[in-house]
Amino acid sequence: MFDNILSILVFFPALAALLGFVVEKGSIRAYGIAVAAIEFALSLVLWYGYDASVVGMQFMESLPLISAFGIHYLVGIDGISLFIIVLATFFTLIGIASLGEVNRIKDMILTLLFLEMTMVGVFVALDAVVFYIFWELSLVPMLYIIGAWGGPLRIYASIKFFLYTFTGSLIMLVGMLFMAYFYHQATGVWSFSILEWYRLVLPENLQIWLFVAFFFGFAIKVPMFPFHTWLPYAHGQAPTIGSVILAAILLKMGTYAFVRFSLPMFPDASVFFMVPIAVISIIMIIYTAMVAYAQEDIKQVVAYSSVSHMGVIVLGTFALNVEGISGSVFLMIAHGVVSGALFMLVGVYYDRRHTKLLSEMGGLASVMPHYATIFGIMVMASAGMPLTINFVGEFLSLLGFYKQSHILTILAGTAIIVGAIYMLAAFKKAFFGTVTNEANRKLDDVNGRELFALVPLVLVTVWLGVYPKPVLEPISNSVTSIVSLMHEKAITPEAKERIPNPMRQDATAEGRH
Amino acid sequence: MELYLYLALFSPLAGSLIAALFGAQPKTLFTGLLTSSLLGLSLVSSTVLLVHILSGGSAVHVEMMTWMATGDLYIPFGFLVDQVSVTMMMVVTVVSTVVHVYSIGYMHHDKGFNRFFSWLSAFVFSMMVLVMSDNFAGLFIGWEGVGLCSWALIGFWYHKESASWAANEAFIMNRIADLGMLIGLFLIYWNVGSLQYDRFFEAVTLLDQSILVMIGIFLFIGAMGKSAQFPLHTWLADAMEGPTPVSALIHAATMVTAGVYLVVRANPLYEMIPDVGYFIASLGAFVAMFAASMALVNRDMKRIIAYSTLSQLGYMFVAAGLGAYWVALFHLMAHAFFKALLFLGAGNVMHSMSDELDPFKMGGLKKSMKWTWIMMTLASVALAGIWPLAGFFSKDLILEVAFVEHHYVLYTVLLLTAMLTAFYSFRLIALIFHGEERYKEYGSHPHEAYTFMLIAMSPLALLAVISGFVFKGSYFDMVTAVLPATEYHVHSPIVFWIMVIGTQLLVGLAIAFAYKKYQNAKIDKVFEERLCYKILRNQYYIPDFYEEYICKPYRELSYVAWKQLDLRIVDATVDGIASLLYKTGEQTHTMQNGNLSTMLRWMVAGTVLLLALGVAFTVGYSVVAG
Amino acid sequence: MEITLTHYLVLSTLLFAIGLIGVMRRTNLLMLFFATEILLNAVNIGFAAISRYYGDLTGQMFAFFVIAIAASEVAVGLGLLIVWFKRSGGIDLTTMTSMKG
Amino acid sequence: MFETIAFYLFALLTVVMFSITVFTRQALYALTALAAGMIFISAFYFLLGADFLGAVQIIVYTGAVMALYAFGMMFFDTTRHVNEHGRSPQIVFLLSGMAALLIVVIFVTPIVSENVTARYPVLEGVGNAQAVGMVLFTKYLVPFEVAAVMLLVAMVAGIVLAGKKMDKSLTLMEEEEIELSKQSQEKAV
Repeated sequence: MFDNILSILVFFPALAALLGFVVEKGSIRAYGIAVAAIEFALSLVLWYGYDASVVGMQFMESLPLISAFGIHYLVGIDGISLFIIVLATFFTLIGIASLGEVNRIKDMILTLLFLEMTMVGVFVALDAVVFYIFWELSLVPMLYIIGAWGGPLRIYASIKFFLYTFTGSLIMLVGMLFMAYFYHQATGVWSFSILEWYRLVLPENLQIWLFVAFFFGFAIKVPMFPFHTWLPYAHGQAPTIGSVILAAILLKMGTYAFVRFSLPMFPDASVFFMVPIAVISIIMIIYTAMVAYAQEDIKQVVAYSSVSHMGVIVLGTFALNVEGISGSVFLMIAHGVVSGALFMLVGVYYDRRHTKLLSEMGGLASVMPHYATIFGIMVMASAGMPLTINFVGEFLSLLGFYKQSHILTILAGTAIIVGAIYMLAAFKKAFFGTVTNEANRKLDDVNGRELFALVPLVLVTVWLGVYPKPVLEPISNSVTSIVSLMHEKAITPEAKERIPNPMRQDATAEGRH
Repeated sequence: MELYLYLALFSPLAGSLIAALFGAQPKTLFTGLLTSSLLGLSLVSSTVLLVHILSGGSAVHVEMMTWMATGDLYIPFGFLVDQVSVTMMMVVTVVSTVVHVYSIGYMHHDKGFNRFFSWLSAFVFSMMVLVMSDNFAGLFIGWEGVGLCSWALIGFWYHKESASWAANEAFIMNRIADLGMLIGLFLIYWNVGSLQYDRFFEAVTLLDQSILVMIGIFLFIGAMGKSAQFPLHTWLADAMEGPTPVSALIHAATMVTAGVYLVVRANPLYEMIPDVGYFIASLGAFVAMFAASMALVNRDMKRIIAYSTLSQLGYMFVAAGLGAYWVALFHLMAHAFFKALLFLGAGNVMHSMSDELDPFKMGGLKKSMKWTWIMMTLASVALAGIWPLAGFFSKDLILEVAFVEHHYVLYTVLLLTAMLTAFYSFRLIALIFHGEERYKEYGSHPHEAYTFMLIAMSPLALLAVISGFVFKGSYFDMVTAVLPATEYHVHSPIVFWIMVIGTQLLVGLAIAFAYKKYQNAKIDKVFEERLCYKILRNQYYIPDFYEEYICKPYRELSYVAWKQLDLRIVDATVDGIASLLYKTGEQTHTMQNGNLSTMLRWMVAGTVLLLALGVAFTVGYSVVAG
Repeated sequence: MEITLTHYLVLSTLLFAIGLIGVMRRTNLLMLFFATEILLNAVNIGFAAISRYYGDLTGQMFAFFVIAIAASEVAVGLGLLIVWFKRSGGIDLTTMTSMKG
Repeated sequence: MFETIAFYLFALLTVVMFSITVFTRQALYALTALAAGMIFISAFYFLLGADFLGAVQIIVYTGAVMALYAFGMMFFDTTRHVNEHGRSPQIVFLLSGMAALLIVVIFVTPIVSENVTARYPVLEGVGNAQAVGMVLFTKYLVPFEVAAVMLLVAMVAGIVLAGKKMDKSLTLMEEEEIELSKQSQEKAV
C-alpha cells in the first residue's frame, strides 16, 4: 500500500484543490478541512510505514521526465524529511481549521491546498530539477496569500518576498546546472538525482564555488543575516495563516536544503565555510534578538525571533556531527511548532482588536487567562525551557557545535539569554500589569475553533519535549548516514578531522549503558 | 523502593496539573488541600526512602526512560536517591509541605489561589527533579524548571509592575548563569562522553587538570546564578515581590540552595581542583559579608531576610569550597528550616499589618502576635547561631572549618559576619515586636494568623531548635557514605573553647546592641546622612549600575540596531539595489520610444553583441583548451 | 574551382546583411516586409546548402517550413497592414509610436 | 565548372536584385526586384539538388507572395515616391556588416572543422521530390500538418483583418464605438 504514497501525498491536495473550484462557497471550509485531514492522515500513515532502522531513502518512486538529461521524477524520504512533511500537513490542517472570517475564503483554502502540494513536494524531491520546481512553485501561493489578504503594505511586502527569494533561487539554479555539468564531465552521464550527486567527489575549489551558489539560494530562504529583511515585511503584512505557514514550513526549506544538498555534496567546502557561517549565525542570533527586543509590534517580535532561532538551526547544521545536525533538524520541527503557534496566538488577538501593537495591549492576563496561559507556554518553549520541544533542539545544536569551537558556542549560547530577554519583555508588556486600554477590557478568551489549533500544538510542544525519541531516533539514524558519507567523501585532512565518523562512534558507544 | 521514589517525585506534579485545571477559576479550597496532601504523600515517601537509606540500604537508582539519544549522546530520565539527594528531598518536602499548608491561610483572599498552588507544586516537582536526577541534564531540567516556577511566582501578582519586572530580572539573570552551566555540560559531554554523574566522577581522575578547572568554573557560574552570588545577586532581593510563602520556600529554603547542592554533588570534581574551591570559598565569604552589610540598614522586612539568606548562602559556599561538603549540606538543611520559619513569620506580620513591610512602622507587636513573636525569635536565635539551636551546630562548624583549614582571613570575615547577622536579625525582631506600638499611627489592626497556619509552622520551629544537636550525628554517618568524611576538630581544646565561647559572646553582644539601639526605633537622621549609610542603603549602587550601564545601553543598542542598522543599512541596501534596477529602467526606457525602426536597430545591436560574445567565448575556450 | 559549403554560407550571410540593412533603414512598412522576406530567403539558402553538403534532408525540411511560415506571415501581416492603413491613413513607421515605453 | 559559373552568376544577380529592393525609392522597383531575386534564389536550390524546394520557392514566392504584395501595393497606392529620411546610415551599415561577419565566423568555423553525420541521409537512387516526400510524411508529418493548419489560420486571419466588415470588428473598436453601434442597431430594430 506504500508504493505510491509519496506521489499521492504530493498531488492529492492539488487535485483536491482543482476539484475544489466547483465546490460551493458555503461548504468549502468543510471541504478544505476534510482534504487537509485526509492528507494529514496520509502523512501519519507514512510515518507509521516508515522504518526507522533502514538507512537511506524510503518509499522511492522514479519516473523518467527528460531521459536525455537524466531528469527524473524521483521522490523518497528519510528521517530528516519525514517529520517536516508531517509538520507541513499538520499545519495546513490546523491552519485551515482555525481560519477565521476572511474574504474570499474559497480562494484562501484552495491556495493553501496548492501550497501544501509545493511544500510536501520540496521535501520529498530527490531530483534537483523536481526540487527546484517545487521550491519555486511554493513562492506563488505565498505571494498570493500575502498580496491578496495582507495588510496595508502587502504589495510591497509580497513583491519583496518574491523577488528576494527568487533571486536567491536563481543563483541556486545556476549551481544546480553546474553540478549536473560536472557530474556529466565526471561520469559521462547526465543526472539530476541528488543521490547520484552524493557519490560525486569534487575537488575542493569546485566545491567552494558550488557551495557559494547554493548558499545564496538557501541563505535567503532561511533567512540568514544580512538577507533577512524580507521576512519582517512578509510576516508583518501577511495574514495570520500566511505567517504561520511561512514560519513553520517555508523557512525550513532553507535549512533543510543545507542538510540535503550542501553538507553531503560539499563536505570540504562545508568545513571551509564553517567558521564564517557560524559567525553569521551568531550575528543572526544576537543581533536579531536585539532587534526583536526593540520592536513595538508583537508580530514583529515573533518574526525577528524566528530569525534568531534559525541562527541556532544553521549553527547546529554546521556542527558537522551527528549531535549537532540531529539537533538542528529537530529544532526545525520544534521551531515550526512553536513559532507557528506564536503567530497563531498573535492572530487570536489581532482578530479581536485588529492591532498588533504592544502599546495597545497590557494586562491581558486578567482578561484572557487561557490565552495568556497558552501564550506563556509558547513563550517559554521559545525561550528554550527544558521539557519543551525547543530545548531538545537547541541543546543538541549547541552541544554539537561545541565540539567545533568553544568561543563561538559560548557566543551562540547567549541565545538562551537574549531569547529570554525579548520574549519575556514582550510577554510582560502584553499580559502583565493592569488593563490600561479600555478596549481590551471586554475581550473574549480563546474560542473553540482557536483552541482546536492551539491545544494540539501545546500537546506536541510538551510531548516531544519530554519524549523526543519517536522523532529524534529516525532523524538521528538518517543524519548518521549523512555524516558518515561526508566523512568518507571529505578530501582535505582538516575536513576528515572536523567531521567525525559516526559509525566508529557507534561501535564504541555500545558499552554506554 | 522505586514506588516510593516515583511517589515522592510525581505526586507534586500530579497536584500541580490538577490545580492547573482550575487555574483560571475563582478560589476552590479543594486545590489547596489536594496539593498539600499530595505533598504530604511526597513527604511520607521521602521519609520512607530516608529510613531505607539510614538503615543501611543501598542507593535507589532507576532509569525511567530515554530522554535524548542521538549519535554518541544518551540522556535518560534517571533518578538517584542516595544519601545526599535524600537529605535534599527531606528538606524540600518538609519545607514545601509546611509552606503549602501555610499558604492555604496566607493566600486565603487571593484571586489567584488555584494558580498559586499549581505553580507552587510545580516548583516542588522541579526541585525534586533537580535533586533526584542522576545526570547533569536532568539536573538542568530541574534547574530551569525551578527558574520558571520562580519567575511565575515572583511575578504572581502580575498586575504590579514591580513584581513582573522582578520576575523577569530573576529569570534573565538566572539565564546568564545557566549559559555557564550549559557550557559546563558541553565540556563534560565532549570530554567524558556522558552526562551521568557516575560516569563523570569515574572519569574525573583521568581528565586533564585544565579541563577540570574549566568544567568547575562553568558549573560554578551556573551555581552562582541560582544561589545569587555576587555579581548575580541583585535578583534575590527584588524577588521579594512575590508572595511571602514563595519567598520562604523558593528564595530561602530550596531553590537558592541549588547552587550549593550542585557543588556538593560535584564534590569529586571540586576535590580535584582546590584552587577553584578556594575561589568559591573566598567569593562565599565575600558575599556573606557583603550581603550582611546590606541587611544592616535596610528598611524592608523581607529584603532584610533575603540579604540574610544571601549571606548564609555565602557561608555554605565557604564550606563547600573548602571541601567540607557535608558541612555545607548540613548548614543548607538547618538554614532551610529556620529561614523558612523566619519568612513565614514575616508573612504573618505582613498579613496582620496589611502588607506593610517597613519595620519602623510596626513595633510592640509581641502582644497581639505572641506565637509569631516566639517563632520568629527562635528562628533568629537559630540564625544567629546560639547554642543549642540549629545554627550553632551548622554555622559555627563552618567557622571551625575555615579555622582548621588555616584560612584565617576567611575565618575573620565569617566571624564578623556572624556578628552582623546577629545584629540585623535582632534589629528586625526589636523593631517589629518590641518597643512602642508605632503601627497605631498608621491605623493598622494587628491580629494573630490563623491557628492552623501557626500549627503548620510549628514543625519548622521544632526543627530549627533540634535539628542541630539531634540530627548531627546520624546525619554525619549517613552522608559521609558518599561525601568526604573529613572531621573538623580544633586540636587544642583551649583554642576550641575560646573560639566557641568567644563567638557566642560576640554574638550575644551584637544581639544586646541591636536591642538597645532599636528598642525604641529612633531614626538617626545624622547617621542616615553619612556616605556609608547611603552606600549600604542603595545596595552599593549595584542595581543602579546594572540599570545604567547594562540594561539601558542594551535597550538603546537594540533600538539602534533596529532603526539604524536593520532599517537604514541592511534593508536599505536591498531596497537600494532594487531602486537601482528600477532607475536603470527609468533611464533606459527612452530607448523604447515606440519607433519601430529604432527598436529594430537596438535589436540588431543586441544580436551583434551576443554573436560577438559567442565568438569571443569560443575563441577564448579553444585558446585555453587548445 | 570547387564551390564549397563556405561559398553558400558566405552568400547567405551577405544576403542576410542586405536584409538587415533593409530592416533598419526602411520606414515604410511594406518595404520592411520585403526586407524580412530577404532575411528569410537568405537563411533558406544556408539550410539548403547544408542539407546538400551533408547529405541530410533535415535542412531542406527546415527551409520548407520557413517558406510556409513566411507565407502565413505575409498573409497576416498584410491583413494587419490594411487594418492599420484604414485606421491611420498611412503605413509610415514613424507614425507608429503607441508602443512608446 | 558549370556549377561554379552558375553560382557566381546567380550570386551576383541576387545580391544586385536584393540591393535594389533595399535601396530604391520606388516601391514598384523594389517589388519587381524582390520577385526577380526570389526566382534567382530558386536557381540555387536547383544547383544544390533541392528540386522540390526550388519549385516551391518559385510557386510560393513569385506566385503567391508577390501577387499578395502587388495587391497590397495597389491598395496603399505606393506608386508615389516613398519618402524615407534615413537617420545615421553609417550605424545601419556598420551593424549589418558586423552581424554578417560574425555569422560567417560562427557558422563556417565549426562546420568546416567538424564532421556531421546525416540523420536523414539522402536516399540513393531516389529523386529529390520523392525523398522529400518520404521524410516529410514520416518524420515531419506532425509539423507538416501543423504548418498546414497554420497556413489556414493565416488565411482566415488575413481575410478577417482585411475583410469588408473590418470597420465593425469589435476587437479593434473603442468601448464607446461599440456602445454606439449597439445603440444604432437597437434603433434600427
